Amino acid sequence: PVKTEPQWPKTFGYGKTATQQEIAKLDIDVRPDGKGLPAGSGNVPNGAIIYANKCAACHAADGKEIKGVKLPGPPLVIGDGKTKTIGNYWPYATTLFDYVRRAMPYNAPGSLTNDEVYSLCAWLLNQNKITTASQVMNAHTLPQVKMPAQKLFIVDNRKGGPEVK
Amino acid sequence: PVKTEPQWPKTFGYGKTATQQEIAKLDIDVRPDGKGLPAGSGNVPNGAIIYANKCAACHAADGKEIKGVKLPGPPLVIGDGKTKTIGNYWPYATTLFDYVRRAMPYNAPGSLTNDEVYSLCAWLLNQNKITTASQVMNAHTLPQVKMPAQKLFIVDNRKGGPEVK
Amino acid sequence: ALATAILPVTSAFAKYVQIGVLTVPDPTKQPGPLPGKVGTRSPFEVPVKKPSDISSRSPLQDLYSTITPSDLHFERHHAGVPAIDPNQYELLIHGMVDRPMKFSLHDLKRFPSVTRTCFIECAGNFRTGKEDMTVQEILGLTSQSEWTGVMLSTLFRELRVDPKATWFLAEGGDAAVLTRSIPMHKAWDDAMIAYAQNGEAIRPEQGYPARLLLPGWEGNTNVKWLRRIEISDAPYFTREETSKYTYPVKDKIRMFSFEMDARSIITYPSFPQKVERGWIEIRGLAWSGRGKVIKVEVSTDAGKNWNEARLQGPVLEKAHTYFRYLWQWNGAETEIMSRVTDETGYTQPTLKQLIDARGKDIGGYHMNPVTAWRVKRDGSVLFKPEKH
Amino acid sequence: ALATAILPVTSAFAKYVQIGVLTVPDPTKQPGPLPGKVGTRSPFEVPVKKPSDISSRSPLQDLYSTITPSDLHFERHHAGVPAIDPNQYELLIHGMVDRPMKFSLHDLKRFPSVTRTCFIECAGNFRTGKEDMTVQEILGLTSQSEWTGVMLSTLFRELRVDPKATWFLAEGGDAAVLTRSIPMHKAWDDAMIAYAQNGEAIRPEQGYPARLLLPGWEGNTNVKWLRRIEISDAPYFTREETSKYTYPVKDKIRMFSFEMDARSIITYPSFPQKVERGWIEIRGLAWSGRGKVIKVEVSTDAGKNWNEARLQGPVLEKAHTYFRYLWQWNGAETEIMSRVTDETGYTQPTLKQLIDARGKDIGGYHMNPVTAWRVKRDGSVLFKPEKH
Ligand code: HEC
Ligand code: HEC
Ligand SMILES: [Ca+2]
Ligand SMILES: [Ca+2]
Ligand SMILES: [Ca+2]
Ligand SMILES: [Ca+2]
Ligand SMILES: [Ca+2]
Ligand SMILES: [Ca+2]
Ligand SMILES: [Co+2]
Ligand SMILES: [Co+2]
Repeated sequence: PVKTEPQWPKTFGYGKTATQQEIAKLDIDVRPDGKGLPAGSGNVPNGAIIYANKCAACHAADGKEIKGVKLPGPPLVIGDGKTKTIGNYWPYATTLFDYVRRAMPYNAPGSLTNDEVYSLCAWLLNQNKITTASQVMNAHTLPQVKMPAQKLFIVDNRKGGPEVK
Repeated sequence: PVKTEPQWPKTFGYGKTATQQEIAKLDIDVRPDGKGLPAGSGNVPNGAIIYANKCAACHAADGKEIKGVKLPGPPLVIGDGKTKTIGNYWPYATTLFDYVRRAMPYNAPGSLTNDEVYSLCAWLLNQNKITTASQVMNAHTLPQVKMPAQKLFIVDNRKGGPEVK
Repeated sequence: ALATAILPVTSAFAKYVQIGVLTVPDPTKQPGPLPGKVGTRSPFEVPVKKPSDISSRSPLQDLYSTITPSDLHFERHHAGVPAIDPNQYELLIHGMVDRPMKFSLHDLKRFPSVTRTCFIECAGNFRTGKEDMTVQEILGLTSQSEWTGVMLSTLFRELRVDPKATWFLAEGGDAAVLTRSIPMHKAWDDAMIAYAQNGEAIRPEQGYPARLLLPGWEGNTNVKWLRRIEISDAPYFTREETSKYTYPVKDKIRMFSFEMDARSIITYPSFPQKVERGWIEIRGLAWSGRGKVIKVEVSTDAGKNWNEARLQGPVLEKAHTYFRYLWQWNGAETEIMSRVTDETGYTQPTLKQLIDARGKDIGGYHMNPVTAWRVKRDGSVLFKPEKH
Repeated sequence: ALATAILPVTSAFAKYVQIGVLTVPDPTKQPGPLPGKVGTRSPFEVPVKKPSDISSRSPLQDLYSTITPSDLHFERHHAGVPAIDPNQYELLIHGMVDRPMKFSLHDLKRFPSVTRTCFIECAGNFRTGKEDMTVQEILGLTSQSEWTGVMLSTLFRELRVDPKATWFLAEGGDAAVLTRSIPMHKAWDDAMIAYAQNGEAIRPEQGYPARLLLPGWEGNTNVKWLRRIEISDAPYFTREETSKYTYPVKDKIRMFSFEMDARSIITYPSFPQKVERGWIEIRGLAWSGRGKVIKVEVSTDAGKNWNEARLQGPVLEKAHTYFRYLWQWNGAETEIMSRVTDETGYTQPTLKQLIDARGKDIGGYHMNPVTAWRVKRDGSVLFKPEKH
């Protein structure tokens, strides 16, 4: 008698439950609503020092594009030109914390403390003329920063089908 | 207006005509009816000498299987056992000329003269008790050798479809 | 020196190939290397990707069909290729689920598996500007493989995902720890976690030991070296979906532009190939991130007339589809080009149509214009770069 | 020493991988090698063919789907792999034709081209006798590629073949100058001359720069390194079709046995893999030289009951077809096996059926019996060799 394949079981039972500790070790993402931001804080003066030591070599001393020079990293601070930077293109400040903590400095990603990342955010946002020099950054203040470019962003409005959009 | 692919032309015109000389250089095959056999001839005594010099190292001095020994080449002469050899398995003598000329000796294929190949055929056929020691081999005689195994061969009689055959 | 530079010398091959000699005088007169453990390329065939610091491009003009050899699959990574020990590897799935879980590679391989052939294309896959550009240089950031793995929905079913979940975050285990937010519906539709490519373990450059595969969607969303998935009720607005992979559309910036619109290109004849007067089989690739290719048209008179090409079957969804069109070239200078139509009715646009739709400041993402080749009187073929 | 032995060290990779170290402590904390010209395998994945003096076998138990990576395609050659210069290469076609012709590789590539995916299998693809045999050892002389080339009929049309021709001889350019006689109808049906494999130039071990491809027919007839075709009104009875590739059928010897009968094998679980109690997805390959696979049945109780497996689509003619069947193993010792049915209605036979049909002295060619694996209580899987 020929039968066909059995129904899938409710669960295959492979894999293990992940503990909260195991999750916390990897769960480093930060959302615009602030979900994921850690304790700690940072300020502009500290940010300036950390930036000079750990970032300036690739992103220029003031973070601005240098005409005719190809730096190892992209410009981070709004300059004269139309180059896309944090100041004129980034919709959320939380992205800055998330990205810098996970991926920068390029040569030693994941090496910064949370306070260092908060300070770098404070400095970069201030350099981009979004926040003041005295603004402290922490889990409470960072999500409240209103980014100039946010209003420009729209979700994909292509609808599929024949239209070229 | 949307058209589809044009019809194929009568000829694409790629490639070149091959001359008879170019064909002759490569056309080394031999058919059971003798088509393809070259001029020249060979005999058993010469075959014995050539075999000893150029073949025996791999196929044994008498061409026969040696129990418990793995020779570099397969046995060529019918022995005591049921091992498939020229004497009990090959349907056409012309195959011997064709194969030895194109592929043997293994280490220097294509190095034998036509006379040498005819002599090797004479010796191998005689060793396999198919021809006499005085039988000369040439384009006329070789296709006439009647091989004992020929009657055993049938063309594929599977017909496709459900039958296991 | 020549031989050592270009020969893929295996130990078996090395015995027979003398330094500086690529062939033997007459291969019918000398036995060659015996069967080996791993095959080789002919020393006369040296297809290579074209690398920059951040990507390397498939040599599409040198390929003959729709499978990209795994070692020629395009690369785009943000912090190099991580060296991952498959025995240490774990995929964590957590967030809005009944039971957060981690899966070893062995676990992933035990689940019901699926195989599908589809393309991956980088959303930034367009370069132009010079006449002497190859297909590889213009749009070599797309390749195709036969992928095997487990449907993401199979895993999500195992964890019991909260029905209110609308997005998930996919995170890579490379030094960029790259993240993208993906709408949940893709997980229920056709998302896979792939651990095999073209029959064998996925290659390190393509995400070993496991990657996300989102057929038809921006290459960047197909997160490689996948280490974590977090199920959520909102997108994360990561750097790769805000600062990058977004593009100006008139006075706005479009983001979460997942599907790759339909596209095609003639790969033969193309620069730097040369053609001869007479019958030429024009060949190329067409694909769509929205489904099947249903038609490819070829023009051999600079777009005045269009002719339907043959499609190589089986035509698969979201897959590179090979097309061919027979053309009799009379030796006069002309322009040849292709355009594809997919099953949604979308026809590959001209650059002008794209600019009309999106504005002048069009950026470099999701650029899929019809691209033309100039066939010169001497049989040389040059790219026709268009201003934008 | 370990690393130098097993690492596919490219110059880019070498920079980052220290000798003796296969991974970095945490790949998220250290950038990896940049995009390269040619991809690599993970140092943890070392699939290899199993070579003897005359053949090497594909590691089918390590593969995940139907494409065999080109460097793992099985090899069978009679005098090694010839080193052929593609610029010197010519294919001569002569005999019963209006106009004998020779074609360069460039000429072959100009003709209308076709791509098809099919298996090749050596007619002598069966070994048995021990419990600790892998799929590779039992029947690793089959592999599958996506082949591209020109239909043989396209070339024959060009030369205008005499309608009275009934056979042609195909001859290789290797040191065996291997020849086989092929009935003309195969040329008009689906014979190809393939110059590309899995998207790139065909590999030397598979016939570079061009081979004959006779889908579904004995591997040996797919003459590699093809240098000459002679069109004739009779077969040649070459050594490869008389002394070899013939086999006893009762009191006769069967020759010109071209089609490969349908066959299947479970590749997972198989020796030396181990399984765990619970749900197991049984996986394997099925194929037929006579057309499409229409059904694969799996038995998990030593042949008492048979269950229909899922077939991975698209199911192609004369192609390896992947099948999967979900099984809940209760931990008791049992035997698992598969059998395929093709579109002609042929079902893969047992060894007993083959012996009944052909007699006891059955030889080693065209042996396609159902093969069983014993699953032991400890989860180990052993081949079940049957006497013949
Ligand atoms: C060794 C070079 C290097 C150093 C040091 C470095 N960066 Fe970067 N940075 C880069 C590169 C390269 C990129 C682009 C990466 C990519 O596109 O994937 C980048 C990207 C960025 C971006 C994203 C820019 C954008 O527009 O998307 C930010 C923000 C950034 N870096 C901040 C920092 C900070 C803060 C530091 C110091 C803690 C730092 N970088 C140190 C090389 C560097
Ligand atoms: C260096 C070893 C070597 C030498 C020398 C050699 N052979 Fe062989 N011979 C072989 C091998 C190996 C084969 C099997 C080749 C194959 O199966 O493809 C073979 C096969 C044959 C066969 C086919 C046997 C069969 O049953 O199909 C014949 C006939 C033959 N050799 C004749 C000769 C003759 C005549 C010479 C001398 C002129 C010769 N050989 C010299 C190694 C050798
Ligand atoms: Ca989180
Ligand atoms: Ca960049
Ligand atoms: Ca002839
Ligand atoms: Ca043999
Ligand atoms: Ca669909
Ligand atoms: Ca058919
Ligand atoms: Co990309
Ligand atoms: Co074979």
